[in-house]
Amino acid sequence: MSLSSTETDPALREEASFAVRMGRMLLADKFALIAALFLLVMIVLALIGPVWLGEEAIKQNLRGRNLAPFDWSRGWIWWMGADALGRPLFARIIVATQNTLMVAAGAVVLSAVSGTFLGLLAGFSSPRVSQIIMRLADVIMSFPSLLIAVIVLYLLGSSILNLMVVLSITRIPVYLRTTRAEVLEIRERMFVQAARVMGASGNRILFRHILPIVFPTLTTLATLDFAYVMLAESALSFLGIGIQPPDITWGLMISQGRQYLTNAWWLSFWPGLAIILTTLSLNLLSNWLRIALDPVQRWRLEMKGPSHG
Amino acid sequence: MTRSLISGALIAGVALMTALSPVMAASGPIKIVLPEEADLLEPCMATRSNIGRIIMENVSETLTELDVRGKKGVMPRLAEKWEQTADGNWRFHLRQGVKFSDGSAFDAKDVAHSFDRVMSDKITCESKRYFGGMTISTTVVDDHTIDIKTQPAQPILPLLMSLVTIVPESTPMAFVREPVGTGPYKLTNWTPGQQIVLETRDDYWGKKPAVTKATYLFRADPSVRAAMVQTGEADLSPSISQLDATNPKTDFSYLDSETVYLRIDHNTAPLNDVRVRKALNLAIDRKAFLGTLVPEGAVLATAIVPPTTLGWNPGVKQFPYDVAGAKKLLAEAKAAGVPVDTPITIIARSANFPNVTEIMEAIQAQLQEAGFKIDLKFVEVAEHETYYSKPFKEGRGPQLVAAMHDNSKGDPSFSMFFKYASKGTQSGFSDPKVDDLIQRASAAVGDERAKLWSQLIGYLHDDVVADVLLFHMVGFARVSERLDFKPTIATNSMLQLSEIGIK
Amino acid sequence: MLSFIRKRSVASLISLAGLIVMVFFLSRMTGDPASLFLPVEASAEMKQQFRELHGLNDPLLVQFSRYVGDVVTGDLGESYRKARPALDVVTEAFVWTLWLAVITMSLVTSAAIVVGSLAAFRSGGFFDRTASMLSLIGASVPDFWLAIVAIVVFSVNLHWLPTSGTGSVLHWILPISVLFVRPFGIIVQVVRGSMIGALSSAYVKTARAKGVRSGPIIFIHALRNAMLPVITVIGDQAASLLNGAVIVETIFGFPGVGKLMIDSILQRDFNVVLAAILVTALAIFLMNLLIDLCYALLDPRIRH
Amino acid sequence: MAEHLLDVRNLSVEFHTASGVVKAVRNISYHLDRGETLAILGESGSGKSVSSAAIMNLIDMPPGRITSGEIFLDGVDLLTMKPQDRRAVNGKRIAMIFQDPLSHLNPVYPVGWQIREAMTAHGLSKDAAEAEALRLLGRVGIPDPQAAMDKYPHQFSGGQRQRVMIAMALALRPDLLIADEPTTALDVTVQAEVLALLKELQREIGMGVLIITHDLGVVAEIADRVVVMEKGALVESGTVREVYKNPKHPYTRRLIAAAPGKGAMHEDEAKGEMLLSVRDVRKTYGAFAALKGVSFDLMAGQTLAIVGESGSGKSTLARVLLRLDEPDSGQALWKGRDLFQLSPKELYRLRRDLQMVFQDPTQSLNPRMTVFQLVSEAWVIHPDILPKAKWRERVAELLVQVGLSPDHMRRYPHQFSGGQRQRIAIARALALEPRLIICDEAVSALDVSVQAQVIELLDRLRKDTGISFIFIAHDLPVVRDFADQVMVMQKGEIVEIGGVRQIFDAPREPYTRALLAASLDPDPDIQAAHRARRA
Repeated sequence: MSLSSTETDPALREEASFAVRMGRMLLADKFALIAALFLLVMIVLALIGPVWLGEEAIKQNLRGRNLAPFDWSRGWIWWMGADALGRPLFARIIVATQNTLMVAAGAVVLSAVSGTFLGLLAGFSSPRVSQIIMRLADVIMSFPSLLIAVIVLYLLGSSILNLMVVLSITRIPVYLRTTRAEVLEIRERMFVQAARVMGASGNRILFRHILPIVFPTLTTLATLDFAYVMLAESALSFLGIGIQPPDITWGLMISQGRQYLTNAWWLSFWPGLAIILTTLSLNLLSNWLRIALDPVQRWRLEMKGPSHG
Repeated sequence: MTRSLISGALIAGVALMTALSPVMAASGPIKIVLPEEADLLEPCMATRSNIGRIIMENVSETLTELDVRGKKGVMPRLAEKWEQTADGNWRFHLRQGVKFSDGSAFDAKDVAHSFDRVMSDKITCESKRYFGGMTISTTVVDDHTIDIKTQPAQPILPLLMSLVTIVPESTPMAFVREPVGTGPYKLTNWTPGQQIVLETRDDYWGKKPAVTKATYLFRADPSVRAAMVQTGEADLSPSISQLDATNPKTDFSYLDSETVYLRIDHNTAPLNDVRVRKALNLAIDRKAFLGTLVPEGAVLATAIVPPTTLGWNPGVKQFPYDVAGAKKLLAEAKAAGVPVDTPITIIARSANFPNVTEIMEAIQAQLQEAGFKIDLKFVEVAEHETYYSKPFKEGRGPQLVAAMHDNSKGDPSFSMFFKYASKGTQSGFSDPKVDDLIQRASAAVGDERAKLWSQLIGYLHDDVVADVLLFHMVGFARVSERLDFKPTIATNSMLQLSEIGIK
Repeated sequence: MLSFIRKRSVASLISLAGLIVMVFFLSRMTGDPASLFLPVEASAEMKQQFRELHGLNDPLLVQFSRYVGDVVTGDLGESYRKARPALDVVTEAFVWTLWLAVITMSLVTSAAIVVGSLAAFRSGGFFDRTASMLSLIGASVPDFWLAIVAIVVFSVNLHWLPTSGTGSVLHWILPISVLFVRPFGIIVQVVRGSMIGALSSAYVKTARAKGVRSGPIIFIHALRNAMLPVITVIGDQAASLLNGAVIVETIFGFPGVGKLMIDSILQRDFNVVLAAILVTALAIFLMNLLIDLCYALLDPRIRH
Repeated sequence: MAEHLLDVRNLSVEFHTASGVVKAVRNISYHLDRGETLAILGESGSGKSVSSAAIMNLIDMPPGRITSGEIFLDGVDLLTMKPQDRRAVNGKRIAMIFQDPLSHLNPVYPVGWQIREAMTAHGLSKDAAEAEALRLLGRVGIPDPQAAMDKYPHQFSGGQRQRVMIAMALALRPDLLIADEPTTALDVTVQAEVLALLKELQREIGMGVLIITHDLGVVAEIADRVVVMEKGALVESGTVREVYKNPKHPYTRRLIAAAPGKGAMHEDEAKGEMLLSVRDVRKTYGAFAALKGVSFDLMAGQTLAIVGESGSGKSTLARVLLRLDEPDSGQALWKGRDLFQLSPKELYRLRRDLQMVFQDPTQSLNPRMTVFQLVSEAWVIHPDILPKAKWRERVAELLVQVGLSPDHMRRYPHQFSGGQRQRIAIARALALEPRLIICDEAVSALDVSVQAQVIELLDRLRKDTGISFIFIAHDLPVVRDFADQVMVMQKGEIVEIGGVRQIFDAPREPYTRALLAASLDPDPDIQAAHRARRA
């Protein structure tokens, strides 16, 4: 019929699936690619580490303490040297990966979920409720995280789970504020109005229309936060109110190696390096995400990618 | 490698001392860096190490003082002499012509007031704890004579007097921030968080010390403290990490009167069984720690008090490292129906002493080697206290509390009651014979006293197997080469500037 | 503006009140100051006496009402450990932290803005890539690790700088440089991002059409618009510094409020903890007002 | 041949985008002399703005790249100039004004400062620039220039902002002024004024004007010659008159044919039953009274056009009727029930009968949903309309009905063109089988040709389904071929309401006449007549 329009298909180009496009964009950014691979390795190590090297990591040998790194006579597991109890650092770092990443991941998930939920609530509900939530956020914000740590760990005892709780509490406001701000903006958008005109319920609008739009921002934020939480965790361990031995995290390893820094630098150097590389990768990845998920800046990546048109 | 250096340090150190000490004594200011700041400078709190280190015998003096360098025992300080009267009380004859740093003259009334302050319930003076369980009254005989009556009689009162700092009568019944004392130094500057400065005063009764001015700095990090002496930012750091003690010219190790042990809670199975307690002791390879996680110079402990203490019992031999024996004992206990498989928790305090983490992890490993089920739990100081002292939590599992006890006072009475008497706040058991011995020993004097104490020590170690005694620790001091100073067992709690010479 | 300030003040006052209540009760659930102040050998009587002296035996609500009563009269109570007014203790420490924060942040801000802007101007260029990489690394390094390494390198090995403490100007260099790194890394990235946005905006196009030079385009047209999000981040960073750079302060023996905070928390010196929180929270509130003021100064649309 | 002021030769520009390289313009050539006005006419995506961007050196490279051609200004090739010389040309010899002055003026500096900068950037002293800026503001007709100097862009109305832009552009009396869609965002009356001002100033300065537009009316009003562009190619050029009277290229013909306001007007049909009767609706936002008592009736199957300029309250009226905003007072009887009193539950039921199509389909469609999800959402919300099994087939129907193909279902909005998106939006509205659809500026964001098609579609739907429409627009010609009733609004009040013929042929109110006069006719002759009448 005459109507099936003159403006035909140039605009209607077929588009590769989301995954494929992300893949292309990842290839386009060398740094991000390396970062992603590195993190992948870390995750794998976190999964298999304890099974693989759990034994070696706790086998003590007071004779071979503070063994220097790159001493190939002792076998590959010793290449990073040994700690104050003669345990191979390499094994310990690998085993610690699990706790370190688990704590961080747990904390990020906890804070992201609860923060986002509260944010949606604050952004979409009555001004009063919103006010209450925001005040709550302020309180948490100005609540010294160390105090939270001491309180929670004193009352609930120090365990990996509780540490997650501690770290997540302090991060909730970040997600809360971001989400709320976004919601306030998005709820005025046309397609939300359109949904209202169709008679969509509040929940439907919130979760079907608003949340998906906020999501990219949150993912980027979470990636960045993962790095932050890792640092926070290590800081807590450093002050002696984080994870406690015999559990190990990289942060704890640093603080244990600290006193040897002048005469056995490797004790805290390797875990320090592990933290830096991981956080760096996360930062790189989140930067890449920020661009990749932003339709306005995306071309920067897609241009470099294998052009297909 | 560290090992050889340390011993080197000792030898060289000693040589240095003997060689150089008598030579022409210069004088001048010095800087001392300490691990934690004194949050108070209250004389009656001087028995707390971080305070005592600064003011004890420097600003505030005591009637008597304990000779920690030689074997002289209790020596006169503000009291010239003292005697025990027939009724078991004590009369002290005070030094004359002594002035407080505020100019007022020192006399018996000041002593009386000092005592009232310590005992007062308007302030919580720490020194009070040494007089627990006794009532004390003072009678001023004349300006320079004072009688001190204790109920019950207190044979070691002269020693106790080395813990009571004398303040002028005018001192209020509240914590003071500017301590006034009769000592060779007076406080001239205190900038919280930064520094405390002591300077000599001209009207001191005794001989003028070489150090004219001492500036105290505070750094939490041991390697930083060591570095500061190395870089000349400080002249003396009484406690540095063993690892940094690598320079024989400047670094000295010293027995620091701290004793590390695992307090056993006898009230819960399986720890209520002596075989199990023995097994614990046999399963730990104490020697392996020496020169590795614990400094070379450390001494394996057979008592909770250091060897320099009255009544220390050389006859008591520490348990050998005997895993087989431990296993055997466990088997026996098990056969006798003792639930030896119940997991036992070691509770330790993070940053309690150097390498605490590693040491505890090692001990855990060794005990597990012998067939124990051991959990390890690190807690911060406040929480540790709740495990260490009574009242103990109800329904707790079997626990070993790792702790460090300090007794540099030369007499076991400061330890035994608290750690072993049925009523002792950190005592993990109750044994009538122990109670009896403690009571009699505290009342006795002279050789009798010594005999009873060593009897107790032996009984606790061999028969009761009261706890797992580990080490008498050594500390390390870094002393700038321009100083002439050798740390003593008391250095932790008292650092007499007058004993420091300058080359 | 005034009404705005009033609204804000009320809001923060509410938050502050909530904060105090929570801290007061929660902290008192974490153990007994007496047993920390007195040695383990101290008798039960002595501990009892200590608690009496500091009114720690009364029921919590009584203690709380007493505390509130004192606070409204401007008395924040006494430090158990230091036997002096908690407020004095805190203000003493806070001055140091304040200086540290102010100096660090002003350095960070100025440096980050210049670097970030230039990186954004030639985004993708060599300078951009190096700057971004460095800033990322900066944002990734654990500060305590950096602090220790810095001491070992610059003080112990090179003898360039004093290890720690206060006094001369030299003493400030290490702490400030260590504190500098992370915020710098973060802010540079924000500046860069926001500047890329601003530089691609319509009004910059207009400026180019007018034939304005690159310099003014970056630092006059784009920067002022790009600053808004940046200021927010600067605020957050400054706030975390005001809360006290605990670790750096501890390692460098810097008598700041962060170190004081952690010490008092571990020693259960409740009054000091509360006072410290009050003071810092207040400071942060004031700083946020300042931030909002900056918004208004930068952007007329907010003013009207 | 004689040297032209501006001479663009075989210019080609391409952009690297996600979907590979896009050739934005393919070797186009045109020229322009002093005192002359050349219009570049084209729809979105035609690349009409690219060449001007190239002239101003405003193309970001990357992603852009100039692959061929020269641009001569008085015989000097701009593309081969040294950067600093190039910069000296911008603003001094060539100046530019843009669509949407709000975003093109720096929001954080006073307009006085910004105008001054245009001169100081080229070496004028601060004071001289100050004085000149003041004069210019007066010249372009900004009231109280002295005060205006220190005001910020957001404090002006759209028209005034464009005047400020013009003042800024003409500060250095350039030889060439490029105006990119200078009046698109403006109300018709304002548009007329601004165009008039441009003409005036051109005469005064004697500059050449290159005007870029999608609107035949604007061309007819202001241009001497016109070049038509389609998909990056230059398809036709000539004097405005000859191009309009006998267009050679089919695209040009289609464009001219699509221009609204020449088809047959509806007769006033016999009234059906009353559908909606609005009485004295009032709404104020703070101090601003958006609606000051509006009343009208709407019959079933009838199309009511509401026409008014920005601030007339027409959109507010729509929002109020849909209960997106709550009115302060008044009532709207829908089948006897007052809309404004409905309980949430009743309202939910009402939603089925009462739907809306929004101005900008790009924003009114959730970018994260496929076409299928978008359309079928209606039935997720109102499950009783259609069993899930039938959804797919019904969506296909609807898509065909609005002139899209069923296999578009799986796609996302951003894969469609503006017009197609609006069709999707309409399909979504139809999914609920409503009685009344309110179209808020539903076509004003679309290209002329597309506009025509969408309107045609709506009109057909009305005939087929008997749905009533309330059609909101800011421009009269658009509604001419489509409305039964026309209601002219101004400042929250109804100026005039009547049958479409009466409004267009015999407008009673002066404001209506003004609107009619201001709206531009694509025919240059008619337009010339208009001008004559106005002058």
